[in-house]
Amino acid sequence: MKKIINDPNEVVHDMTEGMIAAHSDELKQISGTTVIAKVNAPISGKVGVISGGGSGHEPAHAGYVGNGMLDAAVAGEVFTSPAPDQVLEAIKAADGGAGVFLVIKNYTGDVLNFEMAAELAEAEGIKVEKVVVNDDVAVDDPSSRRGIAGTIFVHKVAGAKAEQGGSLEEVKAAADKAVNNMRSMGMAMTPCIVPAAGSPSFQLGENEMEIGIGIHGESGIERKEITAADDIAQELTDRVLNDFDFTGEAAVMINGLGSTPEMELYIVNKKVQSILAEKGITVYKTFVGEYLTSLEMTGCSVTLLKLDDELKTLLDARAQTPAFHS
Amino acid sequence: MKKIINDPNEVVHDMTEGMIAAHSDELKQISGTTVIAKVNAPISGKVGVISGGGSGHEPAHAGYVGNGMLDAAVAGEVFTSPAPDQVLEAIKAADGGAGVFLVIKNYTGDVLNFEMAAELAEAEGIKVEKVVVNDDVAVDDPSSRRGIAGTIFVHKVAGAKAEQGGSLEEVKAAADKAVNNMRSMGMAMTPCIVPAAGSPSFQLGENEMEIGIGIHGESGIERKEITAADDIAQELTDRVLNDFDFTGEAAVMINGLGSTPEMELYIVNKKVQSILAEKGITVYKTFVGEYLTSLEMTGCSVTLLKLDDELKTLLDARAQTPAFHS
Amino acid sequence: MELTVQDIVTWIEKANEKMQANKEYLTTLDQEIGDGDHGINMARGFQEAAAKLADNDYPDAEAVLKDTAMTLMSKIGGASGPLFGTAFLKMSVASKEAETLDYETFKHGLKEAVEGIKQRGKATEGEKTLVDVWAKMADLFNKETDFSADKIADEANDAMEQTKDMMATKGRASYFKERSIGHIDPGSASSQYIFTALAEVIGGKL
Amino acid sequence: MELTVQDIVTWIEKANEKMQANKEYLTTLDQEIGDGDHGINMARGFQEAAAKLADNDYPDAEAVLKDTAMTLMSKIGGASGPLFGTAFLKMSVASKEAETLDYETFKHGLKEAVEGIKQRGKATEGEKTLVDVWAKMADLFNKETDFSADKIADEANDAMEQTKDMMATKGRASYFKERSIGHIDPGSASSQYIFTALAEVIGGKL
Ligand SMILES: Nc1ncnc2c1ncn2[C@@H]1O[C@H](COP(=O)(O)OP(=O)(O)O)[C@@H](O)[C@H]1O
Ligand SMILES: Nc1ncnc2c1ncn2[C@@H]1O[C@H](COP(=O)(O)OP(=O)(O)O)[C@@H](O)[C@H]1O
Ligand SMILES: [Mg+2]
Ligand SMILES: [Mg+2]
Ligand SMILES: [Mg+2]
Ligand SMILES: [Mg+2]
Repeated sequence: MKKIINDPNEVVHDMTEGMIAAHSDELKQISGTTVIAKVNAPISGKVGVISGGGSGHEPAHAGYVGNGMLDAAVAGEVFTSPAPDQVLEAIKAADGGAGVFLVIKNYTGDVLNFEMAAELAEAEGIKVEKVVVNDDVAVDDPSSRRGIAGTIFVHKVAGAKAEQGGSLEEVKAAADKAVNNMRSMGMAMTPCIVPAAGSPSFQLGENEMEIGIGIHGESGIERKEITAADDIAQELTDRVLNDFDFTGEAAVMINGLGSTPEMELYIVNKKVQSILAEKGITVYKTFVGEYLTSLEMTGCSVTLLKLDDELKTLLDARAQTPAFHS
Repeated sequence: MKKIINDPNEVVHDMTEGMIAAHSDELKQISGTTVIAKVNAPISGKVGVISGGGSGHEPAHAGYVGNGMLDAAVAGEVFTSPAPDQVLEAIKAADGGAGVFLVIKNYTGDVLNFEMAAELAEAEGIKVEKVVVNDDVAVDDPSSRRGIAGTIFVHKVAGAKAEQGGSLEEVKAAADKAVNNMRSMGMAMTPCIVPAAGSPSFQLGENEMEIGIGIHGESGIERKEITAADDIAQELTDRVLNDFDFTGEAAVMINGLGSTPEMELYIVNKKVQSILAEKGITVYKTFVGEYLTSLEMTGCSVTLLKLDDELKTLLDARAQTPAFHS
Repeated sequence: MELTVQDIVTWIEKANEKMQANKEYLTTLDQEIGDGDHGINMARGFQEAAAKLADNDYPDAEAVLKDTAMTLMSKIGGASGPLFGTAFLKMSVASKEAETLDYETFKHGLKEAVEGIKQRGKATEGEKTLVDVWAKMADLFNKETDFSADKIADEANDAMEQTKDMMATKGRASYFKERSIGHIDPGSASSQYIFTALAEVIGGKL
Repeated sequence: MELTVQDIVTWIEKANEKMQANKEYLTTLDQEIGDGDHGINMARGFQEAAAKLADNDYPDAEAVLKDTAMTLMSKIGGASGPLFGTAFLKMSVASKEAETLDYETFKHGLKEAVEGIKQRGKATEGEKTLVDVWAKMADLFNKETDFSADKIADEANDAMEQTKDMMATKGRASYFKERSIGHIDPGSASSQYIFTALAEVIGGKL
């Protein structure tokens, strides 16, 4: 296991400290928790927006804490949803009296822990609303679809709406709209190693890749021989387009899973853009980079978000976070 | 070779097109070249700032083209300096009449090709100045030291000075100051594969790492058993501190070489910050991320830049590029 | 036959020993049809729970079960954390200030625990989750008239083994669809250790 | 004995064949003490140069050498591109409109090429660079009174082999310090192919 770490059981703790040390002008850690909040959170009268989940997906989610996006992010152990008490701390850190909005990725663990935290918060008199992101079309049943890279678009949309003074209901409406108009599909070529486990969670042959894999290495649709970037881009984009009608304007995200060089992400983007142009879909904005990773997994995902005027405005609105600027 | 590419000989071409497709509102390609310039370059009366080098170091260098940093970047083949004619095109694309400043990394190839281009540009009546970045203390002789991650600080400083209306000489003075006050040191745990070569350029044992390695896998100081992140951070930081007196204020960069998860970079940062605090060095600003990579190499580098008031102002000045915002 | 506060503490201690000893095995199970953290999660959660119980004195079963529940809930994380937490919380509530747990109270608590898990996880029997072990155990206690160590251990093991042939329809393993068949469900395996630990406590008292 | 325009075109064609055939070998040499692109660079540069020459008619040696120089300069890249470009550019300039290259003109051109390489690369003999092959070849031509195919090939090969025992003090290989010893310098190996190709052209004419 070639990792630059100290104690494998302390990676989240060490990372959090290192992150605060790097961004002490923008971020603060809620003491005794794994919650990272905006240095000036909570902001009185503004809806708080929080997200979180297992660690190992950096820069998600603490990298998106900042003006115009998240007020707080809560981190669990690697690939492990944070417990309700931690999520509750994030809710409290973000609560400026106008309620708190939860962006949850659709995994049993995340849903259970965030829901329990929401119940606890409500019991303490905090208004809570949520959206469950399920953009991964690799899973057939929409209710079981995982939340993957598109989650970052939801952070952006919800965060911008809250920043503009939107009410909890308005923030929820905007986030719901983003989730409903968004689809993603990913693939991987190599696995990753959970530090405390010490061995890869799955194996792929020297010439194999897996289409539709999840961000923790959960099973995909098909394991097959590695093909050219254009074919991979075609397959991912087709799956996304076949699931939803994107006619009109869209935002595109080409997300790297950890070890795939930016060069390759741009190569994928070239093909994705040409496919979309052919289909008459107008690309309003493109995001290429590592937005939601899976430790050192090799691979990428393609996300499309269909835009209307409101979503365009929210996407363009100013955001200043360690990992996202606009 | 697990890469998401099409023709291994076309990776730079494909990447460039994909990059322009993603950032057409900010960047343009100078047709028939591998030069990417700011969409509104050249800017009349402003000193143009350019950089470049072999590809495979993304987001360097085209990711730093934008307001407040580079006016143009020129890309060679993977790990291969661009030829003089290409560099000349970048100079021309950046020339707004006030001269062009070249940020060159200290490799024979880069120096030769950029120098020849400078001669050609001067023959065409363009004023040219340059700085050769040599921040890598892994090499003993300062004149042979390689340019590594610190190069991004030089882009920032030179770019900001030019944006503020600095003359060619003033831009050079600021860049020289940054180079003279900056040191870096890196390490790697796994090699990378040049697409057209198809095999890794060196091998490291399952428990081995190399301290002081270059960004193309050129030899380091010592090959040894992998140690804890804290030890690695200590060793890199010590080498940097032993080479230059950083007493005072400094900017820090923890740069990932490609496959090292952001989590691990922050773990390294935690230790680096505590070492600097012990030594009484005040950290003014910290940058953690993938700024100058080496394809999918695993590893990181630590860069320190000693700051005075001018450098602080230049570092803080507004910059808007695909890969750097401030 | 009843469980004292000390019995419950011993139960959690023994469960913890099993989680530590089988941490890698549980993680391997989760690597096969999940994300490879279940052993790590359970080892961390039970370690903390055992330590917490060792550090405190408890007046009654309700209190010791509640601390167990809260610690598991906050230290396991993932999908299983809230579920194991809920299970022990329901047992705690069901034992309302009872100083010791008699058979009827425990049986009732276990039934409540299963209801709680099912409700929280929106899962039922046969979906290849820890529900399959907990529900079987509640059934067993319901049918019997007293604690029987061997039966508990055997039945827990059987229940776990039966998840092998199931296709997962809940949790991370459900993404594997048919390919989830042939693997033991990690949460059922860790649940089995919890009940084997219970059997040992009871066996020691018989 | 002299080289016609066609001879020079054949020279570059033959050099290109060798670069293509030994692309992987040259890259392997560069992986050992460099960054693993030299074979790729040379194969690309000579491919383009040969194609360029095949597509055009040239009035004289100066013109064909100049196009060779400019193509190598712009297509090889890296450290070696400007150096090989400079070498052919100097030969072009030295042959000032000569329709064919006689012995004296070529000898002079080669001397100028070596000077140009050294100046550009700030390197001298013994630094384990392509200078070591080019300088040896200039010496050979200087001592001899006519072209000799076998001697050219042998000497080029010797010069290349001698770089093996040198410690690099210029270019990327210099980072390896003592560890650069024992490896042939990639740029010297590709230079050797250039001179072997020249020897074949000359041999074919004898
Ligand atoms: N909806 C559910 N209802 C009941 N049990 C579940 C459910 N989803 C998952 N589980 C249980 O949780 C176990 C996985 O736990 P763990 O690995 O700790 O969490 P995660 O899946 O979040 O990584 C599964 O083996 C299964 O027994
Ligand atoms: N300063 C120099 N002077 C002469 N030749 C040099 C110099 N530096 C490098 N070389 C030659 O260039 C060769 C490497 O070329 P290449 O691999 O194409 O470029 P790069 O080193 O930029 O990757 C070396 O083997 C050596 O012969
Ligand atoms: Mg998990
Ligand atoms: Mg090179
Ligand atoms: Mg798991
Ligand atoms: Mg090379």
